[in-house]
Amino acid sequence: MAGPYSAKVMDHFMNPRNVGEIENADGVGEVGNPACGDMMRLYVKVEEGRISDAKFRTFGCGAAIASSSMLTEMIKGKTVDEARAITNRHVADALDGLPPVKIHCSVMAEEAVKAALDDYARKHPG
Amino acid sequence: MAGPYSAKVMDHFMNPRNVGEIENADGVGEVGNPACGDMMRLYVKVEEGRISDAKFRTFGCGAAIASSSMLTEMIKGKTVDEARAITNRHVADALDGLPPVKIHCSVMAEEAVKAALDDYARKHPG
Amino acid sequence: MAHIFFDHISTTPLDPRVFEEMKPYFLEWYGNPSSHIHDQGQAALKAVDAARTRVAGLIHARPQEIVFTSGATEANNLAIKGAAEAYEKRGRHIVVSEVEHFSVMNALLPLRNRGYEVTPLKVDSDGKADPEDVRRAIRPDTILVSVMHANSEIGTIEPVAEIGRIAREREVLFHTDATASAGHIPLDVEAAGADLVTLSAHNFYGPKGVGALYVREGVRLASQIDGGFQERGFRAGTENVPGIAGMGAAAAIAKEEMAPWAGKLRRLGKRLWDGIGATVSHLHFTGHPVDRLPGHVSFWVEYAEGESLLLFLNVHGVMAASGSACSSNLRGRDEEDLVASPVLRAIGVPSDICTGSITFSLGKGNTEEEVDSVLRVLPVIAKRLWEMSPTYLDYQKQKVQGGG
Amino acid sequence: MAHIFFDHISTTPLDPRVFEEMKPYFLEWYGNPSSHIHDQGQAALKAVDAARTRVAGLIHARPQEIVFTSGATEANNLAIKGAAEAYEKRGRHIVVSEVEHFSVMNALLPLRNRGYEVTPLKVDSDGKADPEDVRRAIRPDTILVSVMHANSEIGTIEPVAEIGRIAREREVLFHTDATASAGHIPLDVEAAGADLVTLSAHNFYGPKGVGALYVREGVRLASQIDGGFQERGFRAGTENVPGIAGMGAAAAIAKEEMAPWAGKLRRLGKRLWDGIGATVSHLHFTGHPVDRLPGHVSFWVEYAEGESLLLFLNVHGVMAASGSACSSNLRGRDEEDLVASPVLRAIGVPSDICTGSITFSLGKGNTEEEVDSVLRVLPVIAKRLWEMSPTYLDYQKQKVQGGG
Ligand SMILES: Cc1ncc(COP(=O)(O)O)c(C=O)c1O
Ligand SMILES: Cc1ncc(COP(=O)(O)O)c(C=O)c1O
Repeated sequence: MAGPYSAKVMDHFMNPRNVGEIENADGVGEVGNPACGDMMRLYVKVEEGRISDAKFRTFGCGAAIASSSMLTEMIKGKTVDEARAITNRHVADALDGLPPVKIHCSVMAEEAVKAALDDYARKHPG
Repeated sequence: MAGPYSAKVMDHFMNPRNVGEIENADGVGEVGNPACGDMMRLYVKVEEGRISDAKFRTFGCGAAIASSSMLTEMIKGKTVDEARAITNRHVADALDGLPPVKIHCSVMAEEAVKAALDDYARKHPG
Repeated sequence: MAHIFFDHISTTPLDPRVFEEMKPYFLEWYGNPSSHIHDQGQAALKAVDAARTRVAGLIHARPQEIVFTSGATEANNLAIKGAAEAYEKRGRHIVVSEVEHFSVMNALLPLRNRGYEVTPLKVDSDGKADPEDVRRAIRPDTILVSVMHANSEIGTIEPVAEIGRIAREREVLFHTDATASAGHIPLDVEAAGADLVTLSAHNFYGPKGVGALYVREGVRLASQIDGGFQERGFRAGTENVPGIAGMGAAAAIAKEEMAPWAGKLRRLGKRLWDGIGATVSHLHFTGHPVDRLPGHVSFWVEYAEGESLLLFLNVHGVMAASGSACSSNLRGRDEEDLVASPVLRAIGVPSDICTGSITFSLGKGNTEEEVDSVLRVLPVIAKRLWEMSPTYLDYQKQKVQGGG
Repeated sequence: MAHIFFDHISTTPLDPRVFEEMKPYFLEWYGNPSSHIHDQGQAALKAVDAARTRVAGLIHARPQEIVFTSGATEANNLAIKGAAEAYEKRGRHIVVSEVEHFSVMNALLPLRNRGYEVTPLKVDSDGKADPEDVRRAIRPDTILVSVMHANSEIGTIEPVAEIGRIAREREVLFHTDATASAGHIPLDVEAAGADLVTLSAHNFYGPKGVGALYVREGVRLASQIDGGFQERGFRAGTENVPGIAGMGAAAAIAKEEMAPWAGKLRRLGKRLWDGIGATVSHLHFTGHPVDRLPGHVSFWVEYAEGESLLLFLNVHGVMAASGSACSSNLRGRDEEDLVASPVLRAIGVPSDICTGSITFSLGKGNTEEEVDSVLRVLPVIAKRLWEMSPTYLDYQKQKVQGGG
């Protein structure tokens, strides 16, 4: 039985990539709120304008965890500008789709990367 | 399968007793109205204050036909006063009961005998 | 004894193939579709979604336009009350034919009590509504027109496509109750111009306890059974999963086999119609002679009462319905139920003789032999009742006098 | 893989004996009870009447006080809206506990829109309503008090007998929703002083698509589904005959076997409760520790979200429910559904952590081995989610700082 999610979502939920923290991360983004059922914290390391590493911790449903995991895979190796261009749609598509009411989880992923890169920009002005 | 009616009702419906007319009846009673779904015509012959014969014709449902048949059986041999004392309850009980919404059919039987005896009284004053 | 079921308009036997498709959802996959986070619930949800697609297919709708209900009565209530309440601001006037089922007519009562106005549409002596009457009845404050697809009592098929076109021109919602017709004759929600369509599974060899309302995308309805968020908010309550799966299976089978069924039923129906007409005197057919449900033969017999006819038929193993309310008045409200049916009154049958109406409704399992059996017993039964009837006696005496 | 169904509160597997009693009414006796003039209809009517007697027996009612519906949601709607409309002249005030199911709460919405007033009753931290609050809430214009018999999410059994007594003293109708409790713990309509009681077949090993409302003799209700004259005018529509027969069979079995079932479930429930309490940290049980449904174990885990817990449990073959709305929000109205459940809010669980609530509801088929399996996997799953959670990380850092 497939459950409500695609096989891709279930794979990323059960075997999430890049769970953890980055000590002295170049940028950290936190979005969501446990009271609303999900919260994501994204850590990025940026080297020469490229995201060299990404890790996350997420409190949330299956789609939230899978979106976080997929997002970290997608941004690693990308330039900051390329990463900023990632939309929730890209994340959802990469997961072979999300149920309509779970789209907000991919939105959270999009917002997390923007928040982390905003943090990076603040810490590394110019 | 017994159907909605008791075995007694079905017996009197399928093998009604005393169907027909009495030529020169001493009393004829007609009650009901085809527009309301049933109509009964009862003929009685009275000899020495006793009902010596009774016949009926009825247009109506199973309960109406069975009540008519049962009534004729019940009044035969009775005195006029005894026959007048017959109530719808007696008819229904003799049929082993009627469904609640069919009670009016036994009422029709009660009214028919009263009507026939009224007619008899009119025709044989004093 | 014979067991000749000629009362398919009241309900149909479940198709054994439908039962097979329902079975897994009783003992094995018994989950609640709302608990679809786990395998049991997920299996149930998939079954409901698959059935939705199949039911939609029967009437050329989209799956998301199908709302499952507990049956046709609930679907009619949801259509009428739900639309009336949702479009109350636009107006409070509704147009319905005068031959609608009780579940449409009585759903209007609480609305009337709240100030809605209802314009009844007359039908002709064959039971047909006139689309031009619909045009005339529509007012600026009209929000809904409801005319059934086919009448269960007299079999007449209504001109829904023309009525739907007029309703659409005037931007009024059109509801059609297809309880008696769906699965038996083609129905395309586009061609019919219908915004709301009532369907009932047990009328096309599916299970009792499940029906559906087609709700055209964009049409609003006030839900009538409130609670959890099932059926996209149109109808709350844990889904009847085996029932819904059964309705889906029945819809798929009907779509496939409707044409051969109808061919057979038209043949049997004609044999019955012609045979009765030839052998039973004082008989009057009801409903449209051509535009009628396949295998549906309805009529009334003078000087005979409906229930007595049905009882005698049943004694011979023949099961049928009476158009008069009499046949079901064993649990009626009171004696008023004994009067002739509103449909027969609407087509002008005199109320003092129409209590003897009969509806034979054939199904895909009936045979020529069964028709011939009925043709043998019906004249005998009619004669027997006439001989007991005071009205028949009077008629004969008059005839003699008239002749003499 | 394991198939451990611990979600009996959402629905129960059909008892195979119940299915056997339903079967004849699918293929063999498929008649419509309204067509009881013939054998097919008569068989159907008899089945419905027999089921009515059996369902009445379960709650010590009389057969004529049972109205069959399509389920608990419809029964709750009929009770609330039906009583409100029928007794409108007496008053327009209703008292309900704040932990009622959506099918009670949302049935009140259209009434509120029409000017009815609703007083919610607070519950304590175990989820219990206080009968004295009911006494205080009743006003001269109060027509109805509705407090459920047992809460499905947290298992708490409400003091319905005391509430019923107070309602009766004040001559106010008392409705209790016994969806979660009927067939599991004794319920006597006299002892409970109940005028209206909601029952659901699929919650006690009967079929989906059928429920009942007990309506005390003499109590009036405005029918909510109008049409033909079925169910003594309380509820129109062709009866779901196999479903009703199934509900009757399930009621008869439950009446007979309820006591041994409850004994077993209390044992298994205690084993699960004690085991979880001993092995999972950051865990908080919900509901009353003693006055609760047998085999019902509900709790929330800090730093873990409900849907993720359920998904992982399901991967291990364990099927359960989350008390938070989250578990069913895949088809919710919008993101607001993501908030914690009203019941958990009512018992004072802080909304930022209670999304991790779980309800294990055991059934008569569950075993000790299954309980032990769950006791093995749950701590592992919780740990796994904590390790992914930013809130757990923060908690641990604080602890270290606090300790250092
Ligand atoms: C035309 C029509 N509509 C609606 C209904 C109601 O169907 P149900 O009793 O299955 O809810 C009937 C039932 O005979 C019908 O004939
Ligand atoms: C207490 C309670 N009442 C009513 C209902 C509604 O039941 P159904 O969805 O079967 O109509 C539920 C369902 O979970 C419930 O738990």
